Amino acid sequence: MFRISPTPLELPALRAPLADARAGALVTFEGWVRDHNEGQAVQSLEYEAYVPLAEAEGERILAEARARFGLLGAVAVHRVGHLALGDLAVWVGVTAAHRAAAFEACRYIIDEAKARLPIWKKEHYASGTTAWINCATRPGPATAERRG
Amino acid sequence: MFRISPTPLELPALRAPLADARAGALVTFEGWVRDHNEGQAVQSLEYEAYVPLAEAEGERILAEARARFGLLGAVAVHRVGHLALGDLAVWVGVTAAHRAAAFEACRYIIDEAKARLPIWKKEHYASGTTAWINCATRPGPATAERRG
Amino acid sequence: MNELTIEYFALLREQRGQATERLVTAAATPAALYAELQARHGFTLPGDRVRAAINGAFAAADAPLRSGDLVVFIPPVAGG
Amino acid sequence: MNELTIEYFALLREQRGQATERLVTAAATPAALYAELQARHGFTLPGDRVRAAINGAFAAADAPLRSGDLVVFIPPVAGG
Repeated sequence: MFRISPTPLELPALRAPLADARAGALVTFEGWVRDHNEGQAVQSLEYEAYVPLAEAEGERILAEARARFGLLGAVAVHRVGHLALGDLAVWVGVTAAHRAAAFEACRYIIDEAKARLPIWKKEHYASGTTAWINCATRPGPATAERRG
Repeated sequence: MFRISPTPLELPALRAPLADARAGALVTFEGWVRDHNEGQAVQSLEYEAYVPLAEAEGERILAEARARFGLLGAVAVHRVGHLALGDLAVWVGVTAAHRAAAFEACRYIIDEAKARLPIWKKEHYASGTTAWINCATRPGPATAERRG
Repeated sequence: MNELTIEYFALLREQRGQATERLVTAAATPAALYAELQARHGFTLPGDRVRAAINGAFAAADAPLRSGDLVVFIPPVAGG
Repeated sequence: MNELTIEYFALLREQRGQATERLVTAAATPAALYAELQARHGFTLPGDRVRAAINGAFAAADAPLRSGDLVVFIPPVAGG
């Protein structure tokens, strides 16, 4: 189950569908808004998504992980909107009988999600400037070249 | 922070010390009591620990992980006592600026913990028999050779 | 001529100043359409850094456009 | 002769029928002590599958034992 959420992510609700007596391992990844990136002080982040395509591509990634790693369950949710430091931006949880598959699948899902989903991140810096990550083409005071 | 806990693990309390504005990634591992092992139906599990040595060795594992992967935080807690299906037996959570370190460190900690901590597991089977995992030396009705 | 709907996100939305528009154009592929829009609106992203989606699915830069299509240009994603 | 305290866990505790005992013994190393206890109590685990801890720290099988030591034998752990 992959979703884009405009509202804060609630951990108990995210975990609930993963309960499974056959599962011996749950591995989760949480992406948090951190206070720095590439040496600049970050004050907040905006995430924007092309929702129908992000959700379809997200479901494809989960299906790939299920087929490849023999998972029991897989859930991923990505926030959109304006997030503060420490906020939960993305959550991935996978269950499997054994931990090796759960670790590998969780890593696969977040790596593919970061590379493939049409979700964009705008950083707001302490300096007052902003930048869409990976979208700058000419260095300048408000659009310095950045890689996320 | 490594602990052995005779009481049920509470997720919000486990996560609380990991909050850190410098962290971009939290990876957690949960070990759950599952309903089967090596083809036998499991009804419950007992965990027993030599607590002072388990806690000292657990702290050593966390210190190794911190030094090796450049973590921001690391917490691990292992239950002891009689656990039911679905119960949380072990929780590991690590934070780092970036996800690669968090995934690798979380995996390192649980792999080392399973191999090194003086914590033993007794499985109670649907058939009414029990076995201390990895302690059987002669196959028999109540102590069939098992590897966890 | 194709009558298309275009949606913009992120940097493209900000540079266009709006999130959606309708357009009648001779552009027959996403690549041609992006070149036309880039010239008109001054998009800073070069065409080779922008992917296209047609009607909710990723599409090749030289895929055919048809009247009624919804076209979205995908700026580079955040990655890492 | 050493006067030792021994704690048992898991399978050893069950086979011994108690969790702790005090013992005066000529055994000068964990290996010799385990052999003595195995013969007396019928432990099924061979000595080479049991690690030793002395006073809360892992110790070699041929480490010296001293009066007052707390000795724990560590059955194989659950692993996987």
